[in-house]
Amino acid sequence: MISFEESETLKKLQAVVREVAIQRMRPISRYFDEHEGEIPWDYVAFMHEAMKTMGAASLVPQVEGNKVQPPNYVMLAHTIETLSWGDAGIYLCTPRGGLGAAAVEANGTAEQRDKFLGRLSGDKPVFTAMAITEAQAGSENSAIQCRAVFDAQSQEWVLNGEKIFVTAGHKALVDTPGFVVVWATIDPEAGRAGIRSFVIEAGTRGIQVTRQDKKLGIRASDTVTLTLQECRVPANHLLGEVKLAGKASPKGFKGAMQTFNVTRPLVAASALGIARAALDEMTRLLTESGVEIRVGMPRQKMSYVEGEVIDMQRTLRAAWLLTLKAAWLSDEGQPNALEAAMCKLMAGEVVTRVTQKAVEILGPVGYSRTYLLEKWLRDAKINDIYEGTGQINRLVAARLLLGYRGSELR
Amino acid sequence: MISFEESETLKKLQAVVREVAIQRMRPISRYFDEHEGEIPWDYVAFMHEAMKTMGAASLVPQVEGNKVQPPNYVMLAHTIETLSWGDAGIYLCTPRGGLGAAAVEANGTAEQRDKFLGRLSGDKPVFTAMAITEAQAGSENSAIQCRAVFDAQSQEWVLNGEKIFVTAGHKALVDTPGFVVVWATIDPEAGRAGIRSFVIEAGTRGIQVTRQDKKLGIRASDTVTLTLQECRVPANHLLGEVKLAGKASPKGFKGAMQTFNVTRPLVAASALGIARAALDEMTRLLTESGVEIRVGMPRQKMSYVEGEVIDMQRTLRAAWLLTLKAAWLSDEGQPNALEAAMCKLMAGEVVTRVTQKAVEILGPVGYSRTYLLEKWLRDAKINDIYEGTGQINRLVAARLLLGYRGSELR
Amino acid sequence: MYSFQPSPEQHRLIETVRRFAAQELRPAARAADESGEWPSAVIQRGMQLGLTQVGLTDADGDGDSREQTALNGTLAAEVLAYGDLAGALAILMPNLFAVPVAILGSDVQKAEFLADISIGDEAEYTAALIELDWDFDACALKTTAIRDGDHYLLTGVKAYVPAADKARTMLVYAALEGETQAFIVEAEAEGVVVGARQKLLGLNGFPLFGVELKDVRVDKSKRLDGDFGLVWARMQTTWAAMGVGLAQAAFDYARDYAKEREVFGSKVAQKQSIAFMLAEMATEIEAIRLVTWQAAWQAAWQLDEGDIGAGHTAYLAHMGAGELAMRGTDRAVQILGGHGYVREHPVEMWMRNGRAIASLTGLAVV
Amino acid sequence: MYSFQPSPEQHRLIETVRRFAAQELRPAARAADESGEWPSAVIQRGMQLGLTQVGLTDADGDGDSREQTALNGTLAAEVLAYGDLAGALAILMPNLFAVPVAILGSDVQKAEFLADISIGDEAEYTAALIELDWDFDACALKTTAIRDGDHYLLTGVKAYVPAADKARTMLVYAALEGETQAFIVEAEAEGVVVGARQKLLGLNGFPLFGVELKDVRVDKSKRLDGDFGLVWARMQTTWAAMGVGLAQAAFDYARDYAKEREVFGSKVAQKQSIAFMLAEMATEIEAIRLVTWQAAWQAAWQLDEGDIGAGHTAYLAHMGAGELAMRGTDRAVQILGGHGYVREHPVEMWMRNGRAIASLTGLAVV
Repeated sequence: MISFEESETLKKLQAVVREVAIQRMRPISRYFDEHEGEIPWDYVAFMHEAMKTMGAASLVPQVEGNKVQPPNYVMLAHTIETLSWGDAGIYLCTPRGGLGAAAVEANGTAEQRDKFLGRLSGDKPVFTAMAITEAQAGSENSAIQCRAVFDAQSQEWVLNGEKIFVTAGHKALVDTPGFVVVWATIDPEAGRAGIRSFVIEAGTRGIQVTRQDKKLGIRASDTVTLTLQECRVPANHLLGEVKLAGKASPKGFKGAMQTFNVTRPLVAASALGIARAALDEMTRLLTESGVEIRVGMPRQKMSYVEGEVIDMQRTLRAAWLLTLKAAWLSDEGQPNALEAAMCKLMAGEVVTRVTQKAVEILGPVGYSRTYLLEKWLRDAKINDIYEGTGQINRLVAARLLLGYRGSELR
Repeated sequence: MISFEESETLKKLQAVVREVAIQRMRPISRYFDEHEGEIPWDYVAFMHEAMKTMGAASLVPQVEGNKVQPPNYVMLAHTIETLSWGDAGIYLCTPRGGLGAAAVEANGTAEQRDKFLGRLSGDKPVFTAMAITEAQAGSENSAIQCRAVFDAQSQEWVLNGEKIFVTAGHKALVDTPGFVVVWATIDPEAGRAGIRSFVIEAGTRGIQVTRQDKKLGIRASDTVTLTLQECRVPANHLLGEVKLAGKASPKGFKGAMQTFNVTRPLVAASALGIARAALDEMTRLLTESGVEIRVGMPRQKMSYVEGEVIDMQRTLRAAWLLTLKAAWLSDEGQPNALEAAMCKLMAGEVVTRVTQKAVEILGPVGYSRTYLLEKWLRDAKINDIYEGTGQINRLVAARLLLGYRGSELR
Repeated sequence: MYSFQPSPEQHRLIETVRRFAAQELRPAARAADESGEWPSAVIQRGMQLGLTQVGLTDADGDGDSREQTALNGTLAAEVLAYGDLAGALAILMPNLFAVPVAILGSDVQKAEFLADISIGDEAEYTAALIELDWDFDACALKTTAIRDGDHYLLTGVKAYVPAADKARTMLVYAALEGETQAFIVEAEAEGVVVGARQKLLGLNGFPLFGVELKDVRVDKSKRLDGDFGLVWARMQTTWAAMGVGLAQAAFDYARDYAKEREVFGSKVAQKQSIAFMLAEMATEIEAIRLVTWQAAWQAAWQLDEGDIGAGHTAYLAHMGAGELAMRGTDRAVQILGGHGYVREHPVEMWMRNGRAIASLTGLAVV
Repeated sequence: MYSFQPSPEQHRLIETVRRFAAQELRPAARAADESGEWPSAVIQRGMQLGLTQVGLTDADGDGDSREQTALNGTLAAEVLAYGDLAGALAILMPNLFAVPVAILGSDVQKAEFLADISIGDEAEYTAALIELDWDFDACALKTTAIRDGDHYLLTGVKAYVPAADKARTMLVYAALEGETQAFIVEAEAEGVVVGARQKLLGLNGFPLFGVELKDVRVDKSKRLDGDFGLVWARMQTTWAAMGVGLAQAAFDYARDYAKEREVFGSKVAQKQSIAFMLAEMATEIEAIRLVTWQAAWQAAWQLDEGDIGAGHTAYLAHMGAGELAMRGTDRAVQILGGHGYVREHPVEMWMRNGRAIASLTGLAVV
C-alpha cells in the first residue's frame, strides 16, 4: 500500500522536537559557531534527560535485556531533520547515539549491543563515534591501513594506526565515557575481506585525540584525529559473530558497510533539515520585505525569485520523500543500499544548492553574519562530503543499478 | 595584444553572409526539414557561384599552384556561425569543402592538396566527406577495424570495411564528383599507430552508400553508411608524408587527429549559430508579445524569463569568444588542441540548453512546428555528439589539463 | 503511516498495463510518429483495458481504498507513458472529458455522459483548453464565456484539441467573469469551427487540431461549475506520472545500451561519466515518482477535506517531471551518441515527446 | 582584428603581480581571515606596486594603448584575486574613490584628489555604495541627496563601507531625484556616523563598516555629476576579473591536489568524474575570462564613442563570474573532500569569499 499519512505519534513527536529546535538550539547557534571547540552542555544535558524520559525518541535502539528494539527510522529521520533545521552542528552534539552506536547496532551481536549500548541510557550523557577515514587512503584492496593483530596469549586485539575526520571523537573519548568504533584490517593481504570494526571505549590506553580540526561549518561539533598505538581491547570488542571474527571474509566487510545503509538516510535527513531552515528563513525575509511567492503559476509568469523558490521547494520535497523511502525500507527490513546512496547524494546536492542560492538571492543580507543563512551555507557543504562524498554515493548507486562489481566500475 | 576589433573585411563579409542566410536559407528551412533526402540544389548552386566569385570566402583553403593559402579560421568561424544561424542542415550542404577537405588540408602533402582540393573550385559544386566511425567500435587499440592493405604489385591500397555516420557522404560520392576521406588501419596490431587516412574519389569501384539515416534534425544534410569492398586507390591517396605512409607510427595517427583541432572550433561555431538563431527568435516573439527583456538588473529584480534570457546571452557570448580564441590560435599557428576541445564541449552544451530552454519558455508556441524553434532544438543536439561527443571532448581537455596520456585517463 | 509499496492489486494493475505498453503500445509508436496516424487497433485495446475508468471511482470507496484508487490512475499513466506518450494520451483521451465531469459535474451531467463514455469509444469526447500563447495559463484564459439569459456565448481560439475532427462532444474551457469554467459543447453546434491539424515537435501519433469558437451558444445546464483546483491537480499529477514513465523508459533504454555497447575496450557503462549520469537519472526519477504519488494520495482527500496541499504537491511534481523528462531523454540521446540521433532508436522520439510535459499541460486528465 | 594574447608589457605586469600574489598575498591570507586584521605590511607593498594607478590613465594614451591600458587593470585584478580576494580588495581600495573621480570628476576635483591618492596611503579614501537590502540595486538607492541651496543634504544607511573607521574621505552614492550620483564626503563631517564593524560570510581580512548619514551637508562642488554607466561597467568588470582569478586559484589547487592524492589505487584525477569536473571548470574559467577582457576592451572606447556594449558585456561577465566563483570554489571543496572542509586548506575560504562576487558588487572599481 502506498501512504503518506503521518501518524499521530509522529506529529506529536515532531511538535516537541520543533520546540527543542526553536527554544534550545536556535538561540545558541551563533555562539557555538563563533566559539569553536566549546560544547553546548546545556543542550546535551537537556537532550539526555528528555530522551531518557521519552524513551522511544532516543536516537539509538532500545536495549531491553537481550532484546533490541530497533529505532523507527522514519521517525528518526523526522527527528534528525527537525533538529538539524534547528542547528546541524548542535544536533551532532546530541548524546546517546551517533555513528558508533549505529555501527554496533548494525553489526554487533546481541551480547555486544547489550554490553556497549547499555551505557547510553545511563545517568550521564554519553557519546559514540565512528573512525574510518585515514590520511593516506591507499589502494582499493588495502584502503584501510589501521592494523589489528590478535594476541593469542592475552586474547586481545592490538590496534595501531591513525584515523582522521572522526566526528564527535573528542566527546566520545575525552568528554564522556563513550566509545569509538574503529575500522581496521586483520589481514592486509586480504583487502576488503580483512576489514573489521572494533569498539574502543573511553579510557582505553593507547588511543589518543591528537588533533582537533577547524572547519568551514558545523563548528559546534568536534572533528578529530585519533592515533592508536598498541591500543589493546578484549577479543569480544570485535563487532560481529565469532565465526567471522578471526579470519578474512568478505562478509565481515559487507557487514561493516551495512552501517551506511542505516546512516546515509539519517545524514540525508540532517542535510534536508538545513535546507528547509534556509528555505524557511529566506521565505520569511522575503515576506517581511513584501515579496509574495505565488504557487501554481506557469514559469513564464514567475519572477526570477519565485522560480528559484519553487525549484528549491521541489528538489527539497523530492529528496525528502526519497530519504523517507530509504528509511522506511530499513524499517521494513528490506534492502535499501540503492535508496540509501541515492537519497544521500541527492540530499547532499540539494542542501548545498539551496543554501548557496538562498545566500545569493538575499544579496548583501544573505552574505551577512547578522542572519544564520551564511552559517547554514557553511554547515550544508559537509553533507556532500561525509558518510561518502557525492561521488562515492554515485559510484555505489551506479554499481547497484548496473549490476557491476567494484572491479567493473571504479 | 588583446583585441576584439572586427575588421572591415569581416564586417562586410558578415553582412553578405547574413543576407544569404535570410534570403536563401530561412525560406527553405521547413521544406527541407520535411523532405528528408532531398538536396537544396538552388542553395548549393548559388553558394558555389558566390564562393567562386568571392574567392577568399571559400570554406576551403585556396590552392594556388603549389602554395596553400590557409583559410582565416576566425573569419571562417564567423561565416559558419551565420550560415548555421540561417539553417544548420542547409549549411552542411555548402559545397567546396566539408570535413574531407579539412582532413586533406591538415594532413595532406602539397601535392595531395593540389591534386584533391583543386576540384572544389571547378565549375560544378563538389562535396567532400570524412568517414571515421564504425558500428562496432572495438577496444582503444583497435578502435578502427576498416582495413587498408598495400598491394605491392599494383602499388595500390585495398580497403575493406564499413563506416557509419558519414555526413554528406551521398553528396560526395553519388551526387557530385567529390571524395571521402576514410580512416583505416594499415596494421591492426599497432593500434592507434597503424591508423591512416585515405582519399577515395567518387566513381571509385568498391565503395558504396549502403544506407541513408533518418535523423532527429539537420535533415537537409545526408548522413550515410559506406561499405568498402576491395576498394582500390593509388598509393598516393594515403594522406601525408611518404616516410610515414607505409609503417605504423603514432605520428600518423596524431596527424589524423589534428584535423579535429581545425574542425572542432568550426563545429562549435555552427552550434552557436543555431543557439543565436533560437535566442533571436525567442526574443523577437517575446517582444512581439510586449515582453521587455531588461539588461543590467540585479537578479532579484528580474522576471524568470529575463533571468533565462540573460543566462542564454551570457553562455552564448562566453562560448563564442572561446570558439574564436580556438580558431585564432589555428590562424596563429599555435597549438589549440585544448581550446578546440573546450569550445566544442561548451558550444555543444550551450546550443542544446539554449534551444531547449527557448522551446520551453515559449510554451505551446515553442512546441509548434509553425515556428522554427522546435526544428533548431532538433538540429542543435547533433553538436553535442558529432566531431567527438561532449564526453570525448571532456576527456581530451582533461588529459591536456592534467598532463595525462590516454592510458592514464580513460 | 508512511508506506512506499504498491498494494498487490496495484502490482497486478501495473503488470497488466506494462505488458500492454511493452508488447503493443511501444512497438506501434515509431510508425505512428512517422505517419501521423495513431494505431487504431492498439488504442482500442488499450481503452478496453478499462484504464479510462481507473481513478473515476473515487467517490465510492471508503477511506483506504479511495487513496489507492486515486493512485491507480497515476500508476497506470506512468506505465502507459513508459510504452509511448502519444499512445498513452490517446488511450486516456476520454478522461479529458470524463474526469472534470466526474469531479465537478451535476448529477444530470454525470448521468448523461459518464455511462456513455465508459463504453470506451475511440474519439467521441475531447476537451479544448490550450490557447496558442507563449505564456498560456489555464487560470487566465482568453476564450470567454458570456452569460446570455439561459445560455452562455463562447468565443475564442483553442489549440491542440485532440481528435477534434472526429469528436462529437467537447469540453471547452473559457473564462467566465475572469474565472476558468468548462462547458459541454457539441461539435456540431453553430460557431464551432475545427481547423487544420496542427504539427508539433513531438506527439505526432496523437492528432491535434485548432478549434475556433464564434459566439457558440451553450445551454446553462452544460456548464461545469466550481473550483477547478482539483482538475488542475489531476492534470498536473497525470503529466508528472507520464514524465516519470517517459524518463524511466529513456533510463532503461540508455542503461541497457550502455551495458551492451563497447568503446575503448570496456562497456560504455563502465565509464564514470556515463555511470554517474545513469545514477543521477535514476535518483531523480525515483524522487519525482514519490512526489507524484504523494500528489495523487493527497488529491484523494481533497474532495472532502479541502486543500491539504494536493495542488501544491501536484504542481511541484509536474515541474519536476517536466525537467526530468527533458534532461532524462536528452541524456539518453547523449549516451547513445550518434545512434541516439537517428530515428532507428526510440530515444530521439522520446526526447521530442518529453518536451511536451512542460509545454502542453491540458492534454491530460486521469 | 581579434587577438587573444596579452602584449609583452602585459605579460610582465601579470608576472610581477603574480609573484606578489603568490609570495606575499596568499601566504598572509589565512591569518588575516582568522584574525580579521588585514596584513598591513603586505597591503602596503601591494599598493606600492602601483596597481592603484593601473587603469587610471585611460584618457592619455592613443587608441591602441588606451585599450591595453584599460585591460591592464583587469589583468592585474585577476591575478591579485588569484592570490587572495580580501587582500586584492584592500590593495585596490583607493580606486573605489579614485576611479569614479577620474571618470566623472571635474578638473578641480581631479586636481584636488587624484594626485593625493597616487601617493598610495593605506586607507584614507573609501566609498559607500551598498545598502543592506536583499534586492540592493546601485541604480535604485534608498540613501537620498536633496538639493539645499549650494549644498546637498545626504541621508541614509550604508553597509559594508571598507575601512570606514580610518577613512578621511569617502565617496557616498545617493539618489538625487531618483538618479544615482556620488558625493565626496569628509568622514569628520557632521552627521556621518561610522557604526560597528560588520561580520560577513567571507572577506574577513577586509574590514567593513556600517555608516549612517544624518542630513550630512555637502557643498555642491563635491558632487560627481553624470552618467554612472561606465562606473558600473568598471565595477562589474573588475569583480568579474576577480571572480575569474579566484576560480582559477581554486581550479589550480584542486587540480594539483587531485593529481597528488591517491584513492583506490589511482590518483583522484584519474577518475572521470573528477577529471571531467576539472575540464568543465577550466572551460568556464577561460570562457568567462574572455568575456571579461572584452568588457574591459569595450569600456576603453566608451568614453568617447558612447555605448558600444561595454555595459552589457560587463554585466554578462559579472553574472558569469559570480556563478563561476560559486561553482568553481564549491567544486574545489568537493574535490578535496573532507580536506576541503577544514581550514587547513584555502579552498573553504575561497568558497566563502567567492560568494561575494555575486553579492557585493560595489566594493570594487579598478
